[in-house]
Amino acid sequence: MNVQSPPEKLTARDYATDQEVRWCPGCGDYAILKAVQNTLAELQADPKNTVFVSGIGCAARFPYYMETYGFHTIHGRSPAVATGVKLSNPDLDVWVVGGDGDMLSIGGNHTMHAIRRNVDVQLLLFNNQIYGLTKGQYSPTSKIGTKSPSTPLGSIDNPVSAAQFALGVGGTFIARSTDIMQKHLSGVLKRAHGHRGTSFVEIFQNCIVYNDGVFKRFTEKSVQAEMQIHVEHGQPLLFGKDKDKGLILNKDEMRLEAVTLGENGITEADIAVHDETNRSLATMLAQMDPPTMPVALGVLYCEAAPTYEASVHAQIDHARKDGEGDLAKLLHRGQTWTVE
Amino acid sequence: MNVQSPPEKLTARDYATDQEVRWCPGCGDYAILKAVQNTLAELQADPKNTVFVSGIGCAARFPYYMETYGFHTIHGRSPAVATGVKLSNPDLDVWVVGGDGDMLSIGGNHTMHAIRRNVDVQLLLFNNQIYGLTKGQYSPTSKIGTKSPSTPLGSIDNPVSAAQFALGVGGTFIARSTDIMQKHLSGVLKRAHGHRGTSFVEIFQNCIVYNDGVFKRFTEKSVQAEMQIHVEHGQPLLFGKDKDKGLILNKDEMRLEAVTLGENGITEADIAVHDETNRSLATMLAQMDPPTMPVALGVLYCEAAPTYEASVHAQIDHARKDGEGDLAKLLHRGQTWTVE
Amino acid sequence: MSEVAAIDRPDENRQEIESAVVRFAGDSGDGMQLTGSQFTMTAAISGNDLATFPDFPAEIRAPAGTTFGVSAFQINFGARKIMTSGDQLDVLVVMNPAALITNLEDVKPGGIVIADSGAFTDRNLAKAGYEENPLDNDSLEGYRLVKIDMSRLTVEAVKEFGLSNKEALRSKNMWALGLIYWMYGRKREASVDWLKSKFAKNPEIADANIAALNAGHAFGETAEMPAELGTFEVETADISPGVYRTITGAESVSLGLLAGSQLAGLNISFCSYPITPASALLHHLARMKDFGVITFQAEDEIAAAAAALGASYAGSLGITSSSGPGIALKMEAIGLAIGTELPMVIVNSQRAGPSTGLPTKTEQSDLYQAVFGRNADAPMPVISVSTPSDGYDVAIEAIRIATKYMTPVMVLTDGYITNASEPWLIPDPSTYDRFDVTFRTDPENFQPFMRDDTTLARPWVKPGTPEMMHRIGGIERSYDTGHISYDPANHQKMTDVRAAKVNGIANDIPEQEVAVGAAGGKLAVVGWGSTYGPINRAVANLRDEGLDVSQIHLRYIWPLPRNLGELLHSYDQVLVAEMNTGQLRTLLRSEYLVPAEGLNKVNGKPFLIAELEDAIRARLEN
Amino acid sequence: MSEVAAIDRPDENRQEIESAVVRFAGDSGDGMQLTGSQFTMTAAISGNDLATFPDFPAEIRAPAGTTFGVSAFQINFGARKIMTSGDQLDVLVVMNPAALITNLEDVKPGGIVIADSGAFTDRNLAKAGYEENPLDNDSLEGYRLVKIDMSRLTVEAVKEFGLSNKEALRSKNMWALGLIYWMYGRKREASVDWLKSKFAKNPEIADANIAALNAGHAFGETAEMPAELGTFEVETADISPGVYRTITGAESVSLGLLAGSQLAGLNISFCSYPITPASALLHHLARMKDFGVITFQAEDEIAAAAAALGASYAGSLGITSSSGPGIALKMEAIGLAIGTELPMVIVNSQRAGPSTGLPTKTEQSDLYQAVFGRNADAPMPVISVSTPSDGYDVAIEAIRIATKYMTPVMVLTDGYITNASEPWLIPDPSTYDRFDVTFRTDPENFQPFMRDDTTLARPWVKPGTPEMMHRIGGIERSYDTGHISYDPANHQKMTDVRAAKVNGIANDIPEQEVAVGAAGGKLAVVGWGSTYGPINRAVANLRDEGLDVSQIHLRYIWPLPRNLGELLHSYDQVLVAEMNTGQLRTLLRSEYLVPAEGLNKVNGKPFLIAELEDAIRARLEN
Ligand SMILES: Cc1ncc(C[n+]2csc(CCOP(=O)(O)OP(=O)(O)O)c2C)c(N)n1
Ligand SMILES: Cc1ncc(C[n+]2csc(CCOP(=O)(O)OP(=O)(O)O)c2C)c(N)n1
Ligand code: SF4
Ligand code: SF4
Ligand SMILES: [Mg+2]
Ligand SMILES: [Mg+2]
Repeated sequence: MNVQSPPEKLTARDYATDQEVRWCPGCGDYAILKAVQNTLAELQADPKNTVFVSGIGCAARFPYYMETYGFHTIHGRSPAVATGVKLSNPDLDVWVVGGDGDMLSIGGNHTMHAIRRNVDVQLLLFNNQIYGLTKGQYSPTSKIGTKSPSTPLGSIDNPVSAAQFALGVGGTFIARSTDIMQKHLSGVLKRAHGHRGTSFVEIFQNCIVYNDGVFKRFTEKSVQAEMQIHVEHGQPLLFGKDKDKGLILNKDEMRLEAVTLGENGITEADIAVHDETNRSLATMLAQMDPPTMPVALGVLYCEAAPTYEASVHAQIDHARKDGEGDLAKLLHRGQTWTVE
Repeated sequence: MNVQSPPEKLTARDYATDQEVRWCPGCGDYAILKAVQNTLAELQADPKNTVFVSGIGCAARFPYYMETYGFHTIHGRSPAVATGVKLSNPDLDVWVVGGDGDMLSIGGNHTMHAIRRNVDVQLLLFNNQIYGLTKGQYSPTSKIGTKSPSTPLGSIDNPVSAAQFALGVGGTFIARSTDIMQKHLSGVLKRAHGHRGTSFVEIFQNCIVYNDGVFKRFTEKSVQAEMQIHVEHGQPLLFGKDKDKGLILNKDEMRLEAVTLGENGITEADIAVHDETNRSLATMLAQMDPPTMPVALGVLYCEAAPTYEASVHAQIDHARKDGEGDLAKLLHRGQTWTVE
Repeated sequence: MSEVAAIDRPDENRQEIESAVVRFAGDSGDGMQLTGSQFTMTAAISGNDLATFPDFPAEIRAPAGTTFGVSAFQINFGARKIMTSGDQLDVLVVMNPAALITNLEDVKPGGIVIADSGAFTDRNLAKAGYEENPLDNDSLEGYRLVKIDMSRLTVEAVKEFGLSNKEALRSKNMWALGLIYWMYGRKREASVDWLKSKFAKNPEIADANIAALNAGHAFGETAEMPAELGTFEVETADISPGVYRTITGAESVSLGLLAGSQLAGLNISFCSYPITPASALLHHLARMKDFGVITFQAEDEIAAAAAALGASYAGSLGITSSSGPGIALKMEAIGLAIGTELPMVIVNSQRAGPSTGLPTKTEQSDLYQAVFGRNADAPMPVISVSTPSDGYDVAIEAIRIATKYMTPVMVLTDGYITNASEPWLIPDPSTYDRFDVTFRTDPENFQPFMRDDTTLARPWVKPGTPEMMHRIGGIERSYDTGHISYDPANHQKMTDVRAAKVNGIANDIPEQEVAVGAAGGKLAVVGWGSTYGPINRAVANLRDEGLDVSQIHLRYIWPLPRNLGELLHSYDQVLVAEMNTGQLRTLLRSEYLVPAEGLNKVNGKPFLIAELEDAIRARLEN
Repeated sequence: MSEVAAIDRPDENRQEIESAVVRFAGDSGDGMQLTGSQFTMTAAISGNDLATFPDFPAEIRAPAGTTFGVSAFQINFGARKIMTSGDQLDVLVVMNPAALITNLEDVKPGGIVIADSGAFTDRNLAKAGYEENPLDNDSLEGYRLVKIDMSRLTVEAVKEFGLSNKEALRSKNMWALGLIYWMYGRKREASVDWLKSKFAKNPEIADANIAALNAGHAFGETAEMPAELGTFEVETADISPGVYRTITGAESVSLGLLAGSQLAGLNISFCSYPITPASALLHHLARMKDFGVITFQAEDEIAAAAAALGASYAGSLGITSSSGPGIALKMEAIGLAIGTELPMVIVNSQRAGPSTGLPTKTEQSDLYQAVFGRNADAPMPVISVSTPSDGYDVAIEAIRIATKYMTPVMVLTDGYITNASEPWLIPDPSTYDRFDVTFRTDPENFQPFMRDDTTLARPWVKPGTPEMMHRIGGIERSYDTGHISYDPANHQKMTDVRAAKVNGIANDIPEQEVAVGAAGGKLAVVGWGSTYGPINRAVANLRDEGLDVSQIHLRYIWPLPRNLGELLHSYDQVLVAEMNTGQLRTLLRSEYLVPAEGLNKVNGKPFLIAELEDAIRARLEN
């Protein structure tokens, strides 16, 4: 237990517990932990009002390493637990952490409903496209052909796209980053924190033991520039080492296409501009995948909308506007009679 | 039990059981039942190879009324049960029937995973935007403000859009119709039946007791033409009584817009053409809602893709290509030793 | 009046009876529930004790006239303490053939059957499955049949209000009510007032109904009633003075949860997923927003339980509720509550199973699930509701135990109690002992799993409290610190302390009392939950006859009261009467090695007093 | 060789011992599991009986050198029947300080501890939490400590293969193995062959490992071993002739499921969701595609159970599997299987709980959940696995019961058995009695819930069968027709017949035998599941000493064998030894009113023989 009173300005370290971090050496989770701690320090988040809720999985061990309040719950149910936390105390700043199995397999339904209700939490999905903790079975995000102990001949199910799923169920904030991009990730986390409602952040995370290199196609240094597009609201959708590539909307086929500036008479004016309030655009961006298209990272979608717990409490406040209920009166409501 | 041998040509009646139909008088489910029975007759579907699987709810009583095989399971789990049926016997023609509570609330996760795996079943979602069987609580598709026994001051959660959800999780066939449009519905059901993979059909269904008239804004005779657009692959997206309205793609805002032919110089050439293989277009169509836009009915999306059970059995066939496994051999696999 | 023989019967000739059982039965559209509750209210105001039981059709709105669309309401009222809604009917009022065919078997031999002959049309007869009209052949010979064309008489009575025939017929339930009021010499005022306020916006409807009510009453009073039909007098019962209301089990549990949370000084977060018959709790609590009650309709049962637990974690009282199959779905989350030692209340409104079973029928078959139905050694207190009004105190007690011992508590109620009602002496909330929760705020020497010496409860800390940040979870926790611990000895210690904590609650609950009879003797009939009423009456009746039988009725199922073993061993025989195949019996036999036998019934209906009497007699006469 | 005193010990002086317990412990990266299984195989080939137990760290890959990254493998081998992996260690081999600190307490007083002194660096000592080097102070005084710089010796031994230092060190497990081979006079051939085939693609790695193995062996043989270290001879055990393999519980259950499905003439649809320790079944069965086995990794546990049930409905055998918390999530679907009376097998690999508990530790605490853990009266047969190889026959029996009685059957195994292994006399599948399923195809008089007179099972009809279309579901079904029925009497009848069907299985299973000892006497020790080995040995030992104690070990948990009550009552005392807080005890007390007491242990580890002996003695000596 950490009982010293916090210093004036908190540093990333102040958000770390004294518990030994127990991920595999080289696991992408370490970098995410660091980014989260850095982000909280940048935000000067108040540890006592911060709660990390998680399910079960390697990713879900996260709360033990954060010197905040933490609840390591059961597999798949963290969005539901977090909903209860927020309903009960909307002032808490709640982060929900889980893996692709936790949040999209067993917990897919709770993730969906938390998102659709727009409960004001940050949902961080550590997507390593594998079940780490249970020793390497494929997950609902694993690509087809993934060989794993449960799919020795390769998996055959279509993976689900976390971002498309979140968009499809009405998410108000959908963003993406990777474990190894500290600065980008921290920027995304800050945006997520600022958003009122469910901020869904998919973090591509390398599981060095069971799925090493699965995101190489866009995370490796040599391909990063060509295989990632960092979207920013109001900015043209440019990418490439020299920002010489971009996305245009092919109107007839209603698809985004990757083009090179200067080729075929394409100028920057043709390049689509990112509008993070446009769900259709976000959906198209979320669909892109290497090698034909770069992966879209950053805030794909963000829309202001009332949060669930605020509406719940507004109804309660409304019901109480003429004063708090009186139990004795309630007991007497309806027809009564007196026996003398 | 119906034990007569089927006549040469089956009629809709041959698909009806002797069980008394027990929905409320005037319930939209009756019309759907009729449409399904008509469709099966048109398809001359073989009753013995046809299986109706359902969860729990008013809608889910469906199997009892179909003279086919039927399994009325538990609340929310019908897509999972149906997956098991198809894995075990891919030759069966499986229809899954459920309500919005059954398939999108408690069963949301199973619906999602059946769809993403592309299990070859027809999933019929009877969306009445209410929990009928449990006497009228709001459902995940109820519009905000729905007053119900559990939301006496009106519901506050954002509803989920069934079609957008199905698109977001990678559905290969997404279509919509209404209970009262027998012909349209039957056409959609035939397309669904023809599709290999999960055919997700959302049927807007009126619950006359708990949610009467909730779809009036586009089902009422007087507004049908203006508030519905019946999409067809390869056809321009026209609607209106005189087919004088249409949808165009506003490229800069990446949104569909409703326009009137002849106004502002719009001609039929400007009107977008429906391409049911385009997920982005389907997503935009699925987002439209009266009064600003008409509701899109028909096959919004259809894409050919391998079915789950076919891939599973292909792996098994592959594994058996050099002959069926031999248990005695398997028992001796690995290191053995002999005690004399 | 061709259908009834003309006999004048002055009011003074009323036959005095101690109690009566009346059932109104008709189509779902006939308003039988309203009729029944009006009769209930009037009986209550007249000073009778009473118990009621509504019986809804399983279908939402079955086609008119069908047997599966029959809705009924039964009331037992009397000049003595009423313990059940009655074994057999003295009077059955049927509004159509379907109601007759489905309810007749419950009428006592020679009982009165009043039928709306106007509704016995060929079509309705066919729908009910009658080949001929039972009012016209001798099939009802064993009963005192009174056929009245209530349909026609109602239409006539309300003619002046210009309603359509269909609208007019809607008042025929009030006509019937008026007639029964006359039979039992009841005043109409309360119902007239009620009709006026209910139809305040449609005064012509109010007037029509009042006219029908009066017409039915007048028919009895002035017209010629058959000799077979009597007029009765049911004296006032000996009832403690005070202000009363009727209350159903769903109401009492809801109000008790609210009251308990106030006594604990907590807000409620009630998280649930609809299911029959549990939904009623959600509906009631959803209307208590002015008390700050949060209700959350979750996406499914485990989400509801998980959200309730999250709410408790955050410092309010998480409550979740469901019926059998839904409770099964919550168990993993309940296990987490047990492991993390957070308070939580789970209300299980039991219904007939297995699987979906009979959603609208009652049963007591979730005792196993409550006590044993989880993975691993996961002890949890379980308490049960015995009567419709008892839910109030039981809910308060559940909250007391949950918060004092930092544990989930399961409350077992059932479909019968949920819907049944009885008069309730409205308590004064200010007379209840408070048990305010103290959240720990002192960081000095704080450890999240440090225990109170007496209760063995760990401290409850609200997130948001300065300098108390800590982590908890479902993996085994180290004694005191709560950190993840794989230490073998620690797991043993934690398993033992979890058991000791729950077992220790036995020292904080009352010793088991004998409900009727004495400690020791020939036979104890042991029950729990909604069997209280019939067992009580049966045992009392037979003791009156001189048989040596006592009633022991349990509120606390786990842990069991500390004196229960000794008490049970003081009888020669122990008979456990349950609406299941013997679940409490298993517990008692295993805990106390007492050779308890079972009287078990699982047909979706409460015990009849007569069934119990027979079983007791059989045991005492052998 | 400065670290060891030089003493020449000719081979002939080997000390004959009846059995020995050796544990290899090191970092997860040190290859302890491989080392252990090689030693196992060689012991088996040498004709010893044996039992092994691997102990993995909970973390996937903990940082090197930490206590929570320690991986161990224990083997008990002997010239007599071996019943457990051993209470205490004769020899502990530790590859680093963390392995020493976490394993030392299991070494018997005066036992041998062999440590790789080269790994006791300051850094590693600090990581393990040592303040000083325990090899250098007197903290290990009570043991026979042998410190050898295996690291350095290994690097030297493999120098010629040009490996990096890190690569070279990977062979140090083989060096240690070579030394232990020498201690017990074991041949190296089998391991040499195995290394060659395992590293066929990297011959230099194979050669380096072989060189290390030989070097360790040579070190013992030719170099100067300390006086404290002995050389031993463990004679061959008296073992039935035949072809053997080692088998873990996960393997035996998987193979048994396959064998059982073949005996029933069915295909398997194995539907599961990963969870430790149950996942191993999924992994094994996923490799049986050439047998037509379908494996389905569902999105969660209830989906897995529902899919299995769907598969059974469609005419193959649906099987689902999980561990405690995952089983809880399946219960509603299992209830549907009970209600619709479809066959299904549920394998529960129990682990320590409640909630997430200790996923990698064993426990027997799901008996309550298996027998009682569902809503309503929902009886289901439950059978249990007693040893690592027993799973084969138990799985076959589960399929026989499920298909013959049209019922789900739960198989209870546990984390210990799942991972532990023992030698197995490989059976000839063709010698097993077949129990082919007959699907009903005759429409004549067909009703889906018409029952077989003897078994009370309903017919199984494959969709696709002509003229047999019908509907089933979870709402109560009418006796025979299976249509939805709300009839009270029908629900009673169906509840009774469901119970009668399951109870009737007692007539189709063997009477309970006494495993060791005689029917009747002073004390019976009753167990079930993985406690078989230690109870067996403890009881046998004490009978040898002349104590009047017998062992009764149950395979069938529900229904219980028909003679069990009588058998238990034939003893003065009954002691139920379980790795839970007394779950079978509850069942036996309630069923037979036998005053059974409990010997309970929940620290995630199997019983020690000595613990049992002490408990038995305490009861017989009082
Ligand atoms: C109810 C339940 N089912 C299954 C498990 C086993 N389990 C633990 S974590 C996990 C999945 C881990 O994958 P993911 O969520 O992607 O997290 P990662 O380990 O990859 O970070 C599973 C199946 C469990 N603990 N509880
Ligand atoms: C496990 C479980 N939870 C809850 C219920 C209660 N229940 C039955 S149907 C239903 C929802 C009905 O709504 P929907 O699925 O939309 O079907 P509808 O009746 O509207 O056709 C609910 C909550 C149940 N039977 N089982
Ligand atoms: S298994 Fe994978 S995800 Fe889990 S800690 Fe190790 S590297 Fe990270
Ligand atoms: S409640 Fe609604 S959905 Fe259910 S049967 Fe009645 S009208 Fe149809
Ligand atoms: Mg993962
Ligand atoms: Mg609905």
